[in-house]
Amino acid sequence: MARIGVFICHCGENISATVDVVKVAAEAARIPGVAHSVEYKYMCSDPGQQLVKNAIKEKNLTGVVVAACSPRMHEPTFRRACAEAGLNPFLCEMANIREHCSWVHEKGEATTQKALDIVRTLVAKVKKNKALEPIKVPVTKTALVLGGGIAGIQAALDIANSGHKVILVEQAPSIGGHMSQLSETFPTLDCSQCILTPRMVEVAQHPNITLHSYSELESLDGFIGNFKARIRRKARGLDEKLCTGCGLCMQKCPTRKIPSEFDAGLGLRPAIYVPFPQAVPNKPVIDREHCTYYRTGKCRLCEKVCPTQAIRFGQEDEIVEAEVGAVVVATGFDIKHGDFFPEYGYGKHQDVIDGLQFERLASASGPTLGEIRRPSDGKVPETVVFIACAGSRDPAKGIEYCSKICCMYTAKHAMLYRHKVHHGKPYVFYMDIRAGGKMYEEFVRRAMEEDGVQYVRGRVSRVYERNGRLVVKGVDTLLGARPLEIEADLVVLATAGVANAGAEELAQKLHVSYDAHKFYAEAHPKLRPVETNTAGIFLAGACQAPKDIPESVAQSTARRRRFILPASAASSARAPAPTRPSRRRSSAAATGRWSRPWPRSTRACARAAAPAWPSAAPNRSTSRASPTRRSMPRFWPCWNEVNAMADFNPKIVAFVCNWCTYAGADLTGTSRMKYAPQVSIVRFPCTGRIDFMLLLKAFAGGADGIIVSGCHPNDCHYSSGNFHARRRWVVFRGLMDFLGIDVRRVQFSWVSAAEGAKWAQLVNETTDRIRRLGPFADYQRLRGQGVG
Amino acid sequence: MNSMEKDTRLIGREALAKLFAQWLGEGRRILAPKQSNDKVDFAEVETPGEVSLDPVQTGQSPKGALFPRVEELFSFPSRDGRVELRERDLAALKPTVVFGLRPCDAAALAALAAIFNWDSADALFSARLAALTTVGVACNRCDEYCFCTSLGGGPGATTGSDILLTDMGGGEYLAEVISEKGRQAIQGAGTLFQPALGKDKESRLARVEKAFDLDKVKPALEALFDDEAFWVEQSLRCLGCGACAYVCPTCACFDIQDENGRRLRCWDSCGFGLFTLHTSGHNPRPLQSQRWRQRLMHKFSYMPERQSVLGCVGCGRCSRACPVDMNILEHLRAVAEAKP
Amino acid sequence: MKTGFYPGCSMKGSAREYSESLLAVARVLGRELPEVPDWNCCGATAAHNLDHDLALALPARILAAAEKKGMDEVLVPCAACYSRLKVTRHELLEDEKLRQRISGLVEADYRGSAKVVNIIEWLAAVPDLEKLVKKPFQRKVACYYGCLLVRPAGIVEFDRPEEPQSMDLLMAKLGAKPIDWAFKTECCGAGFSVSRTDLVAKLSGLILEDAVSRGAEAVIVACPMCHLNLDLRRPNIEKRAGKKYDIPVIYITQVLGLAMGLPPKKLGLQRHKVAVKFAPAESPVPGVSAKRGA
Amino acid sequence: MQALRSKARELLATKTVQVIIGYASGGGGRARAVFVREAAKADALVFDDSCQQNLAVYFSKPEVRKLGKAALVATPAALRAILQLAAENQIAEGELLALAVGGDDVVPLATFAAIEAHVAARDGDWSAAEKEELQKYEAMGLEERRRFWEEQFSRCLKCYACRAACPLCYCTRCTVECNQPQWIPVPAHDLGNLEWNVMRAMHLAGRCVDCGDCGRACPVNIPLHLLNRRLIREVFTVFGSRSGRSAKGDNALSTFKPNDPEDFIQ
Repeated sequence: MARIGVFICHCGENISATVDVVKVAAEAARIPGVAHSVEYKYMCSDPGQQLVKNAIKEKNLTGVVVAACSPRMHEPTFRRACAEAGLNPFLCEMANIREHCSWVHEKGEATTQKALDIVRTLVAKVKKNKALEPIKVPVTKTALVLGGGIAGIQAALDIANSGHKVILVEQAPSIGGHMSQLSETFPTLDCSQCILTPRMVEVAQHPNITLHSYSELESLDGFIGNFKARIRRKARGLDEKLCTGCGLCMQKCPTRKIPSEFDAGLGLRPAIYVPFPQAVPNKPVIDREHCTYYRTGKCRLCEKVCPTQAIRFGQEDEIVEAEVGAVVVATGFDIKHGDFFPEYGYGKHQDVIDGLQFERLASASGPTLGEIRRPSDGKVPETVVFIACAGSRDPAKGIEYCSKICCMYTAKHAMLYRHKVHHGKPYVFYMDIRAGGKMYEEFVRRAMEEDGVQYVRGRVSRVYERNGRLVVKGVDTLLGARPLEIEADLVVLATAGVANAGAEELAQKLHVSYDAHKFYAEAHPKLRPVETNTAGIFLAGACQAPKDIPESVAQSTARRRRFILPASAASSARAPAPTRPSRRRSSAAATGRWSRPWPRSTRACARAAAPAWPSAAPNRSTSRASPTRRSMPRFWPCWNEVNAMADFNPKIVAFVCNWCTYAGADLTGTSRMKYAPQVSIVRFPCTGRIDFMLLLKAFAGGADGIIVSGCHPNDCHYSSGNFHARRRWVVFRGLMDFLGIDVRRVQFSWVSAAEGAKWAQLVNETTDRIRRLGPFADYQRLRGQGVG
Repeated sequence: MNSMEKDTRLIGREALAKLFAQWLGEGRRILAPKQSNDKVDFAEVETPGEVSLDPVQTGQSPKGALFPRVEELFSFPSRDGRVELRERDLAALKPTVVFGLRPCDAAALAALAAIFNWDSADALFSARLAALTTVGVACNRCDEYCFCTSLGGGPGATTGSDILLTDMGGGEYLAEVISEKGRQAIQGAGTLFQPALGKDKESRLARVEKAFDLDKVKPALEALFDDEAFWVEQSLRCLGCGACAYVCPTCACFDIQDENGRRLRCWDSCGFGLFTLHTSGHNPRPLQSQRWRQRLMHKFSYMPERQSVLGCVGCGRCSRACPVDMNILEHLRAVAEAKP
Repeated sequence: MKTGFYPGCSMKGSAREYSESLLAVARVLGRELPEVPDWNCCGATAAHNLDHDLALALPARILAAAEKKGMDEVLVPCAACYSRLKVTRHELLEDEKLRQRISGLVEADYRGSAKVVNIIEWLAAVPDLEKLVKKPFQRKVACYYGCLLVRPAGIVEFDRPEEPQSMDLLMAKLGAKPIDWAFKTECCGAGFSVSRTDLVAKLSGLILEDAVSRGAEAVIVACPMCHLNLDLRRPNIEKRAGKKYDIPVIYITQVLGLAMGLPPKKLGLQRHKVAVKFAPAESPVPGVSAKRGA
Repeated sequence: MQALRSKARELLATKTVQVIIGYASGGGGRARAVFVREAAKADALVFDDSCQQNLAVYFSKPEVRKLGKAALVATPAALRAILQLAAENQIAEGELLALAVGGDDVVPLATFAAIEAHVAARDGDWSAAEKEELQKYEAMGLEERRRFWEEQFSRCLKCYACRAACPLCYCTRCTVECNQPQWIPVPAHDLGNLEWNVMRAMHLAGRCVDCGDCGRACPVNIPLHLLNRRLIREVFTVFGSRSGRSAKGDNALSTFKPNDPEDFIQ
């Protein structure tokens, strides 16, 4: 006989303000199998956890339901507490009555009833839960670091110095990233390359680090401790072992007028090149798009001059396979380019440049050797206008966030300009100064007070060229909001920091989630800021959000600790999260096809309709019976009573995937958006696991409408579960319609973790639609019909 | 019965309609062969006009009147953790007249009762049986699947019927009132009947030839039990569905299921592979050939031995329903003639 | 596709030539432009400064009338009218309660099926417009969009609000060379057209100065207000600037008409304050005197 | 028929195969499956319009497999079933010989490639009558259709003849037999019958080879093949694939395309 303990949390007033927690606790005590039911102000606090622990021991509990916040928040907390009290942690479940109830519904009886329903559901689930043991997974003690910028370099060195192997993959010909392009760094104004290049060399020489520059991740399969990476080493056009890096080829290359990526387009480079003199590795690549030989079939000058005969024109991309235990994603960021600011003439006037271009102008290794000269005519600019927040914090441009680094680097730019052009007049247009950080505010003050940088609080409406000068039209909001026109020689835009162009594609290869701006999402913004939702994949640096150097470095070092913990053990422990019912397990799962040829595998046809579990599922663990399926029947009886109420309040069941829609619904709660309380959320690992039969079960159990929602295409945590689900839905809808079931009763949707508003809208719209369709009595009547 | 005189009368079609009305008036429901879509099966009727006696046999047997496809044995609703046990209200079972069942189907009632009341009486079954009156109709036609005569029955046999009607042509039925229940069913309806005046049903009955010697079947089966090759050969085309068992008037295998606080008894079939699957995973009858053997053995060996009644009445329904044309008559012939 | 035409007050008065040229061009294009039945004032600019309900009710009545007539879209050549109709449509469709209230006020139900299009959208949707060009308009032109055609971006959802291109593309189709200039969407001062003519002179003067300094031979407009300020207020502009500008200001439809080879008079070119000197020589445009004569 | 018999005699005499799975005359004008193992008994074989059963179903019967390598008298539907079973790794190349029948001719098809070619050459659309049958139900209103199926399913006995007769229902343990928890109700009540029939249709979606044996096998005459037909059309029109045409490749529902239609997804 089950002895379940139910612990209802007030969450201060977060829950108790809208849910009658005392009543929920009292009602929960009457649920069959519940041996103990209490409420408490802060269940996650020490005394709260102690309540749980004491009850487990005193009441001899066989299961625990904590009705509080989302399991994505505190499930680990309470499971740990249960384990400490001697209860198997997997016999503890969270009833999400905060994000999915108290925060999204108005105060009232319906909300309290819903909280009670959620508790009931989880009690039913816990009763069926089995004690599970963590799964031991042998660990490959090698880390894969993607991205060779400062964050990747730091992560690689930290892990390598701890005695583990590292594979560092950088897509550019050299590591170094954006930091290698910088002139000086704030707030100390020390030389960026001086602090970076020694670390680059250290990477190249470290015995534990294998560097693949000019390479990209092709695919990643497997799971924590046991990833298999395929890395594409793009053809450099030369034999790296033979090349000494003498540079003769670069000197002789006849195609020399190619805009240099390293100099942000301000300098030129030949077709065979290293991005910059201190490049690591110091081996050139042939730019096949511009190389005369590849374009015309003639030239091969580099081949002739190469003293070691290292040039290989016919070289092809090479795929390297590697087994790794963990992955650090440090792919960095980009800044907004192109015709994003037509009003500022960016991309039209040569003398309207972005921050990175200014870095190259100010850099001693840059195209002007550190002299500030404007691109159009090489003159030293007398007046320079810096425009902060070019794109950032601008919803009209689609970028609501603050790019964080611009206030500081703009102050630095203005300062550097004054240091180099003493009579120059720098202006900075800004919205606010955000200089939170050690010595940051002081740094900005110095720019204003010591270096005479004119700070103008206001936005620039337009930059246009007149008589060879740039007219900056803006407004000074502090001096009576007067329109202001400044004639400048150079305009520097602190354009918004954005995710890399390939960020989305890479996220899909890695099965990590990302936000609306394609920045990678952390497992928890506060408590697990360096991990992704996919175990064994960590984040570092600005691929997560714009970050400055100290922050990137600090985070990279943190990552090392996260990595070393599992890596130092012979095996890592994985939560035995049930993802597939045991009977579906067969050799078929590994191949996506069923075993051949005789005897027949079990339930092969069921797998055809609920297809083979994706083999690449990173979180796949050994099988356990599906808990959601088991908890279904006990869920329904309470509904029928509610259904009998005079006003028709449709009962809606939402089957959602854990990774996207459940998190999206959490966000709805966190954002305090309201929606109809008639919906009950059932969490699944993936839409690919939502058997069509569950939908019928829900109808039979009293549901009037159903929502099925998961990750958008390409975003599936298991790579293709939603694609498979989508096909089944098409077929299922066809069948439902043919059987005379109104397909409008089932709403399919994609709601990502970032779409809290969409979730609320989806629930409200579906509720309205089902209300119009009325109760699904035709179906509910079938229950019990046909028994003699 | 012995002390009773043979009670034979005549009843016309219109009078039959009045009899139906009387039964309904007495609170009985009437189940009779009724055309629905392309099938004739037992269903509730109110007038003889709805009854279809054209086919040799109904698709399904009338056993559902005593042993429904799914029936509730008792229920155990729970509330606030307390479970209440509710017996089935046997008094609420509606008195039923099964009209138009063939003599073979009527004979099958004895086989069903023998199983349900074998070691202990099944209360629900017995209550249904007590409330049941059977008004049989003798066969004036038969088909190639019929073999009642080989099993001791016949197209005009009265066993199991409370009243047996024989269509004498011209809208007139010869009615033999066989049992006390039959007498009660026509109580107060004496004016609806006319004297039989020595009319004899025999000329109206179908000719069902004897196909094999029943006495040989049981010993032959027992001798063949271990002859695997024989059974494999016999059942090669059998696909192991439950159609034969579900249309059979005597098959009584059932499964027990608990569902939403109700204990349900539902039909099952020994032809299914899972029928004998043990919890351990062992299956004593893993092959279809063994299950086919079981089907014949049970009907022609075990039941005569244990319940002193044959488990088959020769209605031929299983042969008609079989998707792969397994013909039980052929198989019995083969058994009777086999030389092990 | 049934297109209705909402002229508004300007097209019937100060901007007659805009209307004339539009209808002349539409005839060549074979497009019928029936007026929205029983149309009323769009409310610009007074209503939305004073009464929000009135500002929505006036355009709502127009839109409801168009919808009732089965019009799929309403062509609104005047940029101010366009703005009012477009904003009203947006607000009503965003807020069902508001829509019902306003529908009640005007006793006509607008459900949103009649859309609002401006002149550029309408012309851009004409397939193979360049094939109708008989006399390419080979001039350097400054396309002036003004403030209302492309703003507010979230509501009109038409072209880029800061650096619009649609009129430039249209001009290029007609053979013109649109210049790159900085005043495409700068204010002409229309809000002060009556109260502070000095400001109009200053702001419109800056526009002309930039266009002229970049070699434009004509300013192309799609708004009667813009035209009024840049053309009719030319003496004020010249007085304030202390210099003469003879750059003409031409409606987009007039340019199209000229390119199609329509006679200038049919396009109302004679009604301009500033003469269009390069109009076809065979029918000289009288300029000032003609305007007065009209 | 003579060609078939002489081919069968030859195959058995030369020991190319050990058994011919074919049709013989049965009761009531019906044909029945026969398993001919001696050349002398080949005259039992018949082929005419009454031979409708999809004999490929016998490939999943252990007793039949034990007889040795088989030649199968194969209707077009049976050929499709063989290909589908091959695609699902249930039959290996060379394990059987198909004797494609039609008219008086018999065409031995030894390889999957040969079967694929044979099927492709004769593949066609449904007949007008078949289309009409489906359209008749689709033309009904939603409520009328619901009532139609409710009545049909209320007669279902759960005898699983539809499953037994289906060549693609070869699982050793069907979902209905998974009982911890009981997923599909065992009792043949209305809800249990609906869920069973929905499950059967869904599990055959993208796999059904359209032989119609499920409907023919039903002892209470439920037109079960219509459910499969409806989904065959759905799978073909939406995903462009038809089962039973190739011995390789994934079923429509065990694969996907990233750009599959999703206009119904909000």
